[in-house]
Amino acid sequence: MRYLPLTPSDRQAMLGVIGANSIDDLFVDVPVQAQLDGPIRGLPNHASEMAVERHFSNLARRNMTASHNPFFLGAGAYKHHVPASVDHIIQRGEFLTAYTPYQPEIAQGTLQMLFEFQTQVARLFGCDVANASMYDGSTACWEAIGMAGRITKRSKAVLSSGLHPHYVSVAKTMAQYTGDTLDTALPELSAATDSARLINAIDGETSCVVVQYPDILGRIEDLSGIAAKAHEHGALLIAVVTEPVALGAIKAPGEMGADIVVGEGQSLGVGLQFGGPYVGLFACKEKFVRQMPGRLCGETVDAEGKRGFVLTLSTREQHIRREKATSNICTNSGLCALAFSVHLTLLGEKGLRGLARLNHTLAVQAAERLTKIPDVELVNSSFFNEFTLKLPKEARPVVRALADHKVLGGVSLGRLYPGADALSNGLVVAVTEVATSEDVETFAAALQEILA
Amino acid sequence: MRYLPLTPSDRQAMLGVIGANSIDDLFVDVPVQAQLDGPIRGLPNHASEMAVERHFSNLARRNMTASHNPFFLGAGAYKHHVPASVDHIIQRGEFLTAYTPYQPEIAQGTLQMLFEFQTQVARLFGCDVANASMYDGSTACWEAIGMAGRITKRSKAVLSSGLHPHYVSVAKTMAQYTGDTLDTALPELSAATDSARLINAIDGETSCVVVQYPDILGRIEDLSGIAAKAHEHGALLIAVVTEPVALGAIKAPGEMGADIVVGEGQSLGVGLQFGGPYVGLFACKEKFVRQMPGRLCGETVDAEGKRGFVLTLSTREQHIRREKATSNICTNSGLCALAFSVHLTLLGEKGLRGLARLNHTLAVQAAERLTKIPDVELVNSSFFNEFTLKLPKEARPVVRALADHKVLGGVSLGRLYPGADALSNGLVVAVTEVATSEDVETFAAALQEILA
Amino acid sequence: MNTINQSGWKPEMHTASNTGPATYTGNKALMLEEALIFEIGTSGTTGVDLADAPKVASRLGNLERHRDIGLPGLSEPETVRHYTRLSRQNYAIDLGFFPLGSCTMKHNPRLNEKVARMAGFADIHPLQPVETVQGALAVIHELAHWLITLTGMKAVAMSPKAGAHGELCGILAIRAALTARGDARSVILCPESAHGTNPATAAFAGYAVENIPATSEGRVDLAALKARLGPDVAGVMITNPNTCGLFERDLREISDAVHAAGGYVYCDGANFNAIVGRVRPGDLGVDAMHINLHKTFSTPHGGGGPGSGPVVLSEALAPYAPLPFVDKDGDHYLLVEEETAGEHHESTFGRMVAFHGQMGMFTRALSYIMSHGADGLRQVAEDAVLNANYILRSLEDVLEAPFADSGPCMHEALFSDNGMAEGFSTLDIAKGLIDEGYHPMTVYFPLVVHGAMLVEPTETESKATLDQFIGALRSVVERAKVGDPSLKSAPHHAPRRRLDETQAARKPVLVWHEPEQAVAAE
Amino acid sequence: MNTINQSGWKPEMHTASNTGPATYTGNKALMLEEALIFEIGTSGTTGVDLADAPKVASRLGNLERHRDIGLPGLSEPETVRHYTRLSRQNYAIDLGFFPLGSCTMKHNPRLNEKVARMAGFADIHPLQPVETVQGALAVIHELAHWLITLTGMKAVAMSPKAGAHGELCGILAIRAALTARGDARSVILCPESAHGTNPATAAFAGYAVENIPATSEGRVDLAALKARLGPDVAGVMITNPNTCGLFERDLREISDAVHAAGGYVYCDGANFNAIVGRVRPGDLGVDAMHINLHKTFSTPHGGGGPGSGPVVLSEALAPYAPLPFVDKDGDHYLLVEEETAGEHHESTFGRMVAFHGQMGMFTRALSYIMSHGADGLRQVAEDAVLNANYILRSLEDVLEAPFADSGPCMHEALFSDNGMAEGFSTLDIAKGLIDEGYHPMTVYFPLVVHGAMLVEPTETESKATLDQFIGALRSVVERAKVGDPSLKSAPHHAPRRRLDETQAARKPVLVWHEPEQAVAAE
Ligand SMILES: Cc1ncc(COP(=O)(O)O)c(C=O)c1O
Ligand SMILES: Cc1ncc(COP(=O)(O)O)c(C=O)c1O
Repeated sequence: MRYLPLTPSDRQAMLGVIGANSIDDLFVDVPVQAQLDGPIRGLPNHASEMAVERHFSNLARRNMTASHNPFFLGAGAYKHHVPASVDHIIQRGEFLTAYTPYQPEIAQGTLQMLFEFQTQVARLFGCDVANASMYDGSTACWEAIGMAGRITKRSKAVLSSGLHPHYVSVAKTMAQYTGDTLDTALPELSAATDSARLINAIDGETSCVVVQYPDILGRIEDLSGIAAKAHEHGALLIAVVTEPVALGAIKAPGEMGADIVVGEGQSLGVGLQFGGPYVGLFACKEKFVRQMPGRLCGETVDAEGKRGFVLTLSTREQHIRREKATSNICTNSGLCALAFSVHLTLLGEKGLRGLARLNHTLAVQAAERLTKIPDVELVNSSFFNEFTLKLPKEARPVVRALADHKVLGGVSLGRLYPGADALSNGLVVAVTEVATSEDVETFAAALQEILA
Repeated sequence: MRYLPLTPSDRQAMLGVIGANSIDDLFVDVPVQAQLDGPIRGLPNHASEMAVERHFSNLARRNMTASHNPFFLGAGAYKHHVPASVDHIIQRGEFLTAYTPYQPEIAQGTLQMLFEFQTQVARLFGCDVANASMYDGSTACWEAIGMAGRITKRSKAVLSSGLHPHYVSVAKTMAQYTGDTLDTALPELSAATDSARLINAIDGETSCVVVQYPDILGRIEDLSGIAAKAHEHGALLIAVVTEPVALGAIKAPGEMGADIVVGEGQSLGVGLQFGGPYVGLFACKEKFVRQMPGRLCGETVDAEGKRGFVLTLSTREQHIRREKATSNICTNSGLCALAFSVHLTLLGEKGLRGLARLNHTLAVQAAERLTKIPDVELVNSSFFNEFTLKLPKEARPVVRALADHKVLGGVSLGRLYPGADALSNGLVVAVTEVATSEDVETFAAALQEILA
Repeated sequence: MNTINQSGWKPEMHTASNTGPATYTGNKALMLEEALIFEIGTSGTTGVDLADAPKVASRLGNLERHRDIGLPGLSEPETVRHYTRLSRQNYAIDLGFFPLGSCTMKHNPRLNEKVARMAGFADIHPLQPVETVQGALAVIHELAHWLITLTGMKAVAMSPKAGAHGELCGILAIRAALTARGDARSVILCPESAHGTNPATAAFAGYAVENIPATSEGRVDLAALKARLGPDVAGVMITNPNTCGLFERDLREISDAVHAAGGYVYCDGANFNAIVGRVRPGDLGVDAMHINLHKTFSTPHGGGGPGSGPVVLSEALAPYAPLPFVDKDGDHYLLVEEETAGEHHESTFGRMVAFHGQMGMFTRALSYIMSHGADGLRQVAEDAVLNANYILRSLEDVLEAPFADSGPCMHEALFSDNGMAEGFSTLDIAKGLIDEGYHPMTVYFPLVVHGAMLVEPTETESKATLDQFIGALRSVVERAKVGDPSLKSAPHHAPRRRLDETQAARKPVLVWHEPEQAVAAE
Repeated sequence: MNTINQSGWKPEMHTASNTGPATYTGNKALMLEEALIFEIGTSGTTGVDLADAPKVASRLGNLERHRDIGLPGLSEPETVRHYTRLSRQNYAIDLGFFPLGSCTMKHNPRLNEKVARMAGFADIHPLQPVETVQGALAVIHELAHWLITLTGMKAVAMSPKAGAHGELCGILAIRAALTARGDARSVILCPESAHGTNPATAAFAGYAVENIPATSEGRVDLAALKARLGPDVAGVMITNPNTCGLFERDLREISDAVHAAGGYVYCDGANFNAIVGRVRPGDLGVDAMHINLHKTFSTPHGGGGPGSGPVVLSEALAPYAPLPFVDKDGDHYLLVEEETAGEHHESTFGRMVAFHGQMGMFTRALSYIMSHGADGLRQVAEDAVLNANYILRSLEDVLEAPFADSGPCMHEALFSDNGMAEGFSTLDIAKGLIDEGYHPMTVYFPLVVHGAMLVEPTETESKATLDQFIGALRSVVERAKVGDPSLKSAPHHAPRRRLDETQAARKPVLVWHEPEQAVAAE
């Protein structure tokens, strides 16, 4: 077997040193009834690299890819062009095959990268500090709700109806067990968000308000009013960003008063990958740092006085604090954080702002083109690179029909909110720099044909 | 421009240090008439990474690939499965973006690899020593003829009719200028080679005999008789190996008396790449080492007595010896040599022999299957993984028709020997481990249909 | 023993090495210092070219950004160099032996990286119509089949994102099962030697955590455990093989007792590598177990993730598995999400993540599993255990091995630092190993052993590597025993000397700040 | 100047660095010793799994191999580690500044690596029917169009495999043109400062090589050259910009004179990077020039190749271009090989390689060229020249720059080692730079300058990198001027100290041999 270096004679010699007659001697502590007498039946034996690769390329060919078809899906995961150098860097064995940096003297590469990542995330979100990553946006979101509970010692969270429905589901699942109560609502197919509802719901019991920015329908609104009301009642504002590229064009949530800003980092560096691995972003005000979940990398000096980096404040974490930890998270999303950070370093201020401008422009043009189709209406008054169309019929079958036309034409609200009839004609369309004008034309033509 | 780090203000500051007003001041030595006044007209300006990548993927899609179709081409370039780790290793920046190892203290990685490569090649070919690579098999072949001329101080080379016709062309091209005479012939569509012709042609004027093993039709023959006759007349035997995998199953040319063994290393590690870059292999007897072309890596020690490696015997080379050098070669094929060496290290003795066995077996089975087609005959009595079929009609159009059936079905002798009518029904078929039995079936069915 | 190192020359222990002068740049030949992107980049530089954006009327709802973000950009050459230099300050499996106990740092095959990057997997959106992602769903389904079969369980929840997330999934399933039968229990039992994620998870899910006592041989104290069981105990969390590297002989009996008392058995499967193909946890009465695909099934650890923690479930817990999951109907793969769950799976405890879990890890793990096959995986366990026992028995004369008499170890060998010179401890040994070219073993875990050193070699190491490591560790331990002061200040050859962790925690600097302007020109 | 290095701490020049003890393994933390595959592998180990070969009757003509080849195998984990460790003993552009004059070590974009690996290019056979490789032929044709247009020439031969091979192509074309007109000339003129491949090539093609004198300012002596021209001179080989880093101002006049005398002008285009987009060699009367795609157009140098050396040709030489080449007929690409050449191209001088040249380099180079475009390429030349002049002018106060008064330099700055302390020379400066974290410049070339140091920064280096390098070189030169003995024994921090090249050449050991059996147990 190509991955196993021991030769039969090595094994024999080693058993000799151990003083065992056979490998079975080393498994004596396994009760006899539980010992398997040979390879598990019904499963194939080892396969050559070529055979395995073929199996996968046959399966891969059964999927319709974002790069070979006009593509307009978003709703929490975005396709952007990732420079080839990003993938090159994350494949360096020294990054790819390292563990969590427990021995800082020989992990400065990972540690410095995390320090840079934390700084980038904090600046992008307009916060003081950020951690070294969470699993993804949805788990970052519920960790933020939990953290707000710890800080405020309250248990009522008010969730915007514009929060991604899967994030809401995750929060609801957790709330079943943590005793939090969640105030939630379904969105409406309108340009207005439910910020009035949120502001009304905030009271002295409220631990936090959770608002997505831009929201699930692509709408953008100023969070300052919500922040003010929350702060007035001692509650926290948690902002959720599922498309960080937007922050190259619009204000950072931190600027508008958010206390904790979490997000999904997938859209920079990471790629679509059918939903994972992604990278949860987590930032907050400095004063809350000791309540943060997850790893933190900090600056220090070595015995010669040279600057260096270490994991720090680990008294918050499970391996030190055990049942009193701020989270149970251990392995997080280090390599995706690296990909995010490399992509953002390549972009820089100038590139991110240019990319955001380009996305917005293309989205505006696409919205104009698609609403030329009879009976197709634009729901949004504001948006970044994603907007919601109201179709004259149920959107979910339309999306399937578009796929038959080889167009991946957005996410139907029927998929996101099954059973919510009022939403079922809604289609969320994302337009990034990868969409050419021919792609938009193909999409529009197919949509028009399907709707006719 | 993403690859250019200087900012406009850097440029200004640097011009200041230099004492120039503008960049044009640095080009004052260019005669005014030859100065271009701006970007060359008629050429596009810079393009984003995404745009460039799209351009190439559109072009790539216009090619029919070896991995997605039944594939049976050989004739000097072979498709083998290359383990993914080979490509990973050659993409390490430290190998990929290093120069020739002129500063050995910081190039031990490349140097040790070359030393290992030289040893592997020498052993595979049954020779004492090998160099650090040539451009490809064809240039290695003519460099060997030139070397034989220098050693024997004679100028008549006898070339087997089984030598790859492109290698013959290259040698003929060079012979026009070096004053060598070449005794060549066309092959015949028969199981017998022209070794009798070769043995007859050797005389006291002969510098060398050049024999390909296995030859262009896939035939294998014992070289000892030719070696004996050559040595008797003070001539050298040069063996040419275009499919090194064969040497996992058959005797090494060195074992049979070859003085110089050259070859094409493409089939291990390198891949098809439409013909290049490939890697020329070059090995010989120890006594000829000072007449060898190309770089040589040798063992030595450092100032602390530690083993290390350096480029050596450079007094043979152009940068020292200039017009008296053994060759003009400078840049060679280092990274392909690395790929070759890594692949061979992964295989090892056991793997190479197993791979050779598998290739031979599959070829024997394919030959049996294909000769079941009416009027299709096997030319060879011996072969390794490649054999020649005699079709009932001209093979070249058959190959094109096979491509229309999505089968890449071998190389016609009409393509290799245009105008040689006696050969035009010949089809050279290579069968490696990548050919499945379904592939062979598809090929056989299509061939039968086309011939019907 | 007179081991010479592999490169053919014999190092002379008493010659001081390389004492070259300090350099102008601070670099040392190939070991290069590298500043932060904030120190070398500028906001006007970019390593990305973009098509021009045509002018359109903005629809940004008057929220245009005016303030600078403060993101430095680097050109592509600077970027590649920055990260290449950083990478070279890391140790990694690709470089050498990385025997971090409990972490299963095995070789990461590059085939798996290639497979995961096929456009058909890497470039599909999680919300595409299921008809357009049949191949991806097939991968998830095939991997699920392997995991279920290898563990002898009933079902598997694929969406958890790492081991700890898997633990949470399992505990939530237990809680859902109890809730379903109207049985509100409040306690989870857990051994002191457990990984920190176990108690943290139980607490996160709303349980009180209580300790399970251990026997002197390093295993769960069956009698004490039985005595503690009762109507308040929701379940136990047991690690098997446990974090002392031992197989929990009594697990079947523990399971039976827990079940009899109305509780459930969670097994931490982080150490599954030691038994894969030789033992099926289902045969031991386990109700839920996470599998760290980034350990047993070799998806790369990436300097701290991403991982993937599918949870296999018993018949009793399967109905509570989270959404979404993949099902198969004839030749067609389905994705069971909220809308369809009603019919198929009404008792689900909910959703753990936005999408379908770590697809990029599923492809890698399945590629690894298919490459090994049933026979190869069994060999994996055997070689992993053989390597660990070889280390244990080769070093027990110089290092105290507290459970050396408890039977063979499984995948890892545990030592303590008893017997070192005054003032010398595990930390010094670890730092000494760094100079020798190794990543140290796991240190100070499990907590039950003084100065624990937990050495997990894995099956992808050769005997020659183990022999050299044994020699090196022996030499470092000897220095610790005689109190060699140079060991106290190790590492000497790494990019940094020992780092001041206290200072880091006292006044945390977690992000970069522009340095204060220098007071005047120097 | 008080440059502090970029990492924010100021190195103290007078503290000795890191003097840690030698290690048991010989490793130094991340700098790992690695033995040869022959020392660590075995003939029974393999890192490749193969399908079983069914038994068939052998058809090997009784030539079955019986003797062992002697090839060691390594498992995949050992293989990856072996080469990873080796790689870490190399310097490379990805690590830092690599100002090797005449070699144009610029950034190698990873986009190009990705493009070259697309199956449509990487996985096609050179002898496939042309209908099945239209996209590949399009790449060759597009690249050819760029090269012809950028140089202002008539045609391009794409098949040469590197610069020296391109030189041969050009000289053979000259010889073919002369032969075609029945004019047997015997001499090629070539400056002493030329790269060794120039005279070697001319000799290989059967010419006698004679020297062209240079002026004191480092350029071709026009008058002397003119005086030498005559009916025996087949042509001249001129490098422009030349290897002293200067533009050959008189090239147009030289060309006219050579043409008038019936000869041809070969231009060594290795240094085209300095003028691409600003000057077209065709406008200077050049008849043939090779372009090192692995220099100007950034295909990676790979530790010694592969390269690619297309040769652009003037109207006069185009008819003699070698086979095969790509042509276009409407939308259809043709491959002109031996069989079809008759009609189209009867005067070809023949064939230089088995197939069509370095396809894998063509894709990379075209990707690079398209990325830059006409505007970007012009900027490349300007920035490359700017960087070189910045180095020249920043160091001419400490290093003798023999041609500093000959006008601005082009892509590279040339210094001599005059003025160092007794016994100190270019070699010591080079080795000192290694410790500082740089790859040294080209040394002792061109031959016309004493202890030449040829510094080519290229355009992909930032000003900060140049500033640090200037500071470091200044510091090393100062040590060479005062005769610092620690410089004489540099490098101190590299994987090896200075290597004994004399011993290597005296009794060459070019392959590994099993060591003699040790006489007895120690
Ligand atoms: C025994 C044990 N349990 C649980 C975990 C947690 O797994 P993860 O890091 O994947 O969340 C670990 C990992 O370090 C472990 O070693
Ligand atoms: C000036 C000059 N000419 C020719 C060459 C030879 O080019 P290659 O190495 O590609 O054969 C070189 C390369 O080093 C060079 O610098």
